Amino acid sequence: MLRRLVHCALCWTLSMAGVAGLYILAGAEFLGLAQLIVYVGAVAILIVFAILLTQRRELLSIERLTAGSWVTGVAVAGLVAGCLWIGLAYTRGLGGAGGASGGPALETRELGELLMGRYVVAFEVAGLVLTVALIGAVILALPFEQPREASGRRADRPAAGEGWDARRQGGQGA
Amino acid sequence: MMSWIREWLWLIPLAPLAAAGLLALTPRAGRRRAAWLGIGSLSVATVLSWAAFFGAWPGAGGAGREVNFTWLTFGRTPLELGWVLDPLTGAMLAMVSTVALLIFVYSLGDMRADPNFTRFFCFLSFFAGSMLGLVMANSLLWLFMCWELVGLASYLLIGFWFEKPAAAAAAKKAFLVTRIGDLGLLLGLIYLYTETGTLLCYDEGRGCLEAAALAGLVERVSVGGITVATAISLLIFCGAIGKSGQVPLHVWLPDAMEGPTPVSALIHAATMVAAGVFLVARVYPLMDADVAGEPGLSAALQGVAWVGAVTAVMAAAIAAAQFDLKRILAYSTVSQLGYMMMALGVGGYAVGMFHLIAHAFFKALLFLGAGSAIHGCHHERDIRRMGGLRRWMPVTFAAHAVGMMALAGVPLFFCGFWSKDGILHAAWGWPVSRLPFLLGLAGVGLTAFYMMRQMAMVYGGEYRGGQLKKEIHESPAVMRVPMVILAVAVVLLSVVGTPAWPWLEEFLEGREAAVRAGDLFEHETLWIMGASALVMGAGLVAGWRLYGRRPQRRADAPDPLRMAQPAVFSLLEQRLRFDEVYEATVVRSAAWAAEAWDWLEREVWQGLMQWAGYGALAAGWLSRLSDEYLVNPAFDGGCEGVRGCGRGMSGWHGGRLRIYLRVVAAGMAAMAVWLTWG
Amino acid sequence: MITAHHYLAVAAMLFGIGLAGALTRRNSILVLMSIELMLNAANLNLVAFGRQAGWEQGSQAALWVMCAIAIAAAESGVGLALILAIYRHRRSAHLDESPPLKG
Amino acid sequence: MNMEGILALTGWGGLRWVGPVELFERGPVWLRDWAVGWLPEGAKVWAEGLIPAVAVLAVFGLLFGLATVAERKLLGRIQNRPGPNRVGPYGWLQFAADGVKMLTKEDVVPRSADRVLHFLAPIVMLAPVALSLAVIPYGRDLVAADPRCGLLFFFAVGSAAEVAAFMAGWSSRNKYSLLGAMRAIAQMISYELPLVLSALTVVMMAGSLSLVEIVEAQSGYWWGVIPRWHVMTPWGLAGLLLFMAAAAAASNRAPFDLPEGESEIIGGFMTEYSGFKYAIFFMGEYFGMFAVSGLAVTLFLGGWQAPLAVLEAAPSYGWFFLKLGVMIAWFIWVRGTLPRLRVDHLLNFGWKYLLPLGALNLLVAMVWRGLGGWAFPGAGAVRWLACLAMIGLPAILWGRLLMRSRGWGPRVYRYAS
Repeated sequence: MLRRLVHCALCWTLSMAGVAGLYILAGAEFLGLAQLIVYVGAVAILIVFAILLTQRRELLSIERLTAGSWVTGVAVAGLVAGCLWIGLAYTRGLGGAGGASGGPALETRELGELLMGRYVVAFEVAGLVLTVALIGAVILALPFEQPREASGRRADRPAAGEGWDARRQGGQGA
Repeated sequence: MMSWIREWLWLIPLAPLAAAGLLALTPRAGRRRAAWLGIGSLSVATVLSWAAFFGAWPGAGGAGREVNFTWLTFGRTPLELGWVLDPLTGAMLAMVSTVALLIFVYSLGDMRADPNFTRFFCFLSFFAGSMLGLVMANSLLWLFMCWELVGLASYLLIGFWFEKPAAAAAAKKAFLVTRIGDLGLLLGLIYLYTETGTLLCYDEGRGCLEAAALAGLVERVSVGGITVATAISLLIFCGAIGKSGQVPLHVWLPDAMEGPTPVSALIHAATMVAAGVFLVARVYPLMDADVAGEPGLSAALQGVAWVGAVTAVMAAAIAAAQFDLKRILAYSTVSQLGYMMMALGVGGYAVGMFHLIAHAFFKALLFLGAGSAIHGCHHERDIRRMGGLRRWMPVTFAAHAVGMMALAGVPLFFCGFWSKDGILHAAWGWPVSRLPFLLGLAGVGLTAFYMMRQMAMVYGGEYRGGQLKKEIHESPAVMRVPMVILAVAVVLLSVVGTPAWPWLEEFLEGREAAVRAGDLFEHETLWIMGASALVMGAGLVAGWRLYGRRPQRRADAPDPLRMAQPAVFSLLEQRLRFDEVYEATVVRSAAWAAEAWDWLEREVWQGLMQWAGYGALAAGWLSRLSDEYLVNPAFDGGCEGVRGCGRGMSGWHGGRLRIYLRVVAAGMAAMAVWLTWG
Repeated sequence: MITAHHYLAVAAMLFGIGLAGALTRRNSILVLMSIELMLNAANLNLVAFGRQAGWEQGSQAALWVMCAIAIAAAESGVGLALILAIYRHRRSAHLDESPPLKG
Repeated sequence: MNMEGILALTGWGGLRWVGPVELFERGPVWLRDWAVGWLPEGAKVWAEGLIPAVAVLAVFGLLFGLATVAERKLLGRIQNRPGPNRVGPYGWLQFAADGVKMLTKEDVVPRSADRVLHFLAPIVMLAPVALSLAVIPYGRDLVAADPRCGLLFFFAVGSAAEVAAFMAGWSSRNKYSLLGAMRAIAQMISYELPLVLSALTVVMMAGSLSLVEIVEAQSGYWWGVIPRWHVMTPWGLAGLLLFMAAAAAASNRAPFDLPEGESEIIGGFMTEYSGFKYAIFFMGEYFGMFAVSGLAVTLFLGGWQAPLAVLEAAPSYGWFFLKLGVMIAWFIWVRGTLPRLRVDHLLNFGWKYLLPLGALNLLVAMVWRGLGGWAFPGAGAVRWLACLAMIGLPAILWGRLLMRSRGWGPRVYRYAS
């Protein structure tokens, strides 16, 4: 078991790269490289940044698990994985010729035509979601600013999260 | 080589129209930008127009002169628009853009002091762009749209000085009178569309001006025993009558002189009035369809010829008794338009167009000269208060004189002579009647007479205007240069239309021209040339004897002609009382109808509306009641129920993320188990 | 020879690991990482089936993987921003200490 | 032996007379085929991959050494001093001496460092960069690997460098290292976007992600003289400028070398590295520079294509390395000329200037393609100028606007007054 969160994150990155490798092995080169760019290039960096920004020094290592959560968690996960495994074991007809690693590869052009043609709505929606997520993430991660005298425009806007804080305290008081 | 211009022809009207759009957004102070935009865009259009002109050269273009495209689709019916580049369009484009460009440059000087300079150029560009669009139209619908845009632009420009009541009234009059003709045109187009199912002129054999459609139109018979083709032609000709100021709808044209001089020049030379003649020329195959083979025999064209001939001589007579410098020219325009119509009517299609182009140049020149004189005399327009200007304004005088000689038809060196001679020749050959020829000949004499009168009173003799004598000045170079260019063009243009080398006619008919010097000396040609020169000379001499030999000394001295023929003169001075007659009949009856409707509105409809209102109020009251006692309680109850449900459901939520996660996982597990064993 | 079975088996394991992580860990970043693992397991399945169908027929699978990757990127971005925001208030990124979502 | 040709081995067993042009052009390929031919059947597959890899690493290793010396000499020339001139002829062997020094230095690892990551970081830095060199076509048929998504591969493996920077910075347990790593990552991420955007323009116009095909798309000449390189189009020109600006930042080169700004944070994420590990970082950085320069050459400057038809006699890889040399010289020149930016200026420049312009450039490329149908005389010039205006005017105006609104401007140096 890895004790350090950063190691976890890096190993996670490695496993994402491994998944990308599996994609490429399956002939989906474009997908694999996209996975690499997104997960290794962006999400992994986000995660390590989040780790660096949120973990106090003593928390950089992971807490020990309580027995209860350990048992329930692993049990449920094992159950689900086991069910999947069993289902997989009883499935026939997946090892055919199409499954050979030498099969036809994914044509990037075809994928692009699908994205820009029949599924253009899905593509646009994905773009919209990304944009909204970008803006949302920026707004969420903006540092809370106390009202300053210097900038009048900022002062009349309630700082992000202020209302939430107040409500929380009110809830505790009640 | 030049076939690209056919695809890009739309740029020609677009350039001025775009400039107009930009100018509409330009602030008042942007005078320099306005001038640059207006003149620059029109220069682009001019260059392209000349390219189009050469592109329309016989044998230059490839197959297919027209470019059509679908504009709108109603159900399964496509509405197609398009443009065409044939010799007619090419020549008109070159003429309109060139003349308009010179007038634009001229207006730089003429309108220099006007505070609304920017607006003026905006409208001017709009005007020129609309006309260029009209000329290239292949679809009669497009033509009609541009036609109306031209009408709108003329309204805006005639009423440019709308603070002057006379200008506002003139604009309104021009707009309304031409609308009367346009109604006929619109009806004609609708009729044409119902009969042929297309408004495209040329569409590879399917257009409404092509043989297949025309044959159908000639066969069917309309109201009153005339063929459909004739009926449509006459309706379309109504539009031309209105736009080109033919009798009886000519009354707006002289009044249109209230606009700035460049506008008058533009309206009279290049754009507005030419549109009517152009329309007739454009639908000439339809007009002519009735009697195949020999041109000028169909019922429609006979009508055109008679209207033209009457207009030609009547307007010339009126012009002889006017005192407003620009108004004389206006009636002269009406008269010349009559000549063009007459030419078209008697079958001289190419000659009529030649006269249109020639007239555009020399009438523009005359207007610019008149404007220059007016400009120099501090906006004095009454020729009785002018006189002797040749001393102060030599260039204007020379240019004006060239224009005058071209208009009067001084032989050999001026295009007006050749074009008018061609018209007379065509009229002589008309088998229906010789009367138009005689009327035309009379018109020639009258034209020479009133032009001589004008020249003598404006440039000859002594200045009669009073105090302002010292301040009379020649116009600036920016006004002089366009005049000189036009004067040179007027002389040069005479080369391409002589019977010896009728280049323009052959061009319009799509043939290569050849020099046939012998035609010049045919008996008939020589005879008519001699006759017209003789009549013209008589007119000039009469004018000189009455006005030139003993110039008047004072502004309020009576007119020599009035002394000779007081009754005729006063009738002519009052423009044959057309306006008064219209006032007594059309306007009066319209006012009466308006009053009748007013009474109906007040007494009948209002009461009905009031009762309808009460009914609506009652319905509203009922509706409110049902809302308050029926809908609202039901809705509130529903909301309360939903809220209660929500409150109950929210009890399920602990608000702990980890617990949620576990619930999700448990659900997932359950689902996996069910899918595996279930 | 590697068949779709192998892919699906790997995906099942990946999913199990992710699920276990998501259930047992209290650190929100770790939970997020685990969820990403599960998501990737699903994507892996899609890719396996796409290959099984032959990519000419299965390119729609790739399309959905692309969309899923895009959504995952958006999700992780917002998620981490949320963690950051919560951390600023609570000085903690632990789920148990996160603010109750109950209004 | 006559002047027309020499006897050459063309692949395994093939012997024929070839001209010098063909010899130089095909030589490397023949050499590889000949070497592979000796091997048993099972090993051939591996050798076909390994031999180019070794060749690329050898060539670029040597280039790395020469580039360090060249950089120091050029910088010296710019700063009016001689630069290294002791070891070897004109100091050109300085890199060997440096290498020996680096290798023999003690490898210091801080006591509280995360030893594993500290050890792995330089490797993770160098390996992807070296991998990205594999997809660049160095000459006609001279490419180590030609995947169908070559460009994507380049950027995908390049993204591992960010992880490496983080590993180096975090594992050193040194606040300067960590700050340097954060800066480096922020900068790499910010500038990867304009980099990818400008490359995307080329992808869009060439219609392929394969770098080999992109180079082939640039073959031929307009009117027989102007090469059809993308840089000869307005969007290509703008794209190259954007690409080079972003590339300088993405490879942490001056004036964007904030991650190792020695005046502020000692050596950035490399502070705690010494000896051989440091050398590897150094090498990774140079390889990165070579890789983006090579990519710029491939995307915009026609790759290995000759600038004139008559010059096609020279071997194609010669042209490639000539252009690469020009690019490297450009990097060095910029480093010697421009002062280092401030962090906020750097990020502003990337997000507010390069990124919008990159997006606009994409649009301009579309317009360029849309206007391809113009056929009237002078259409080419009009199209060129129109597209140039579309990208050039916004670039100037937007730059001015930013300068004015932010008070950015040419630096004013105030001396003691």
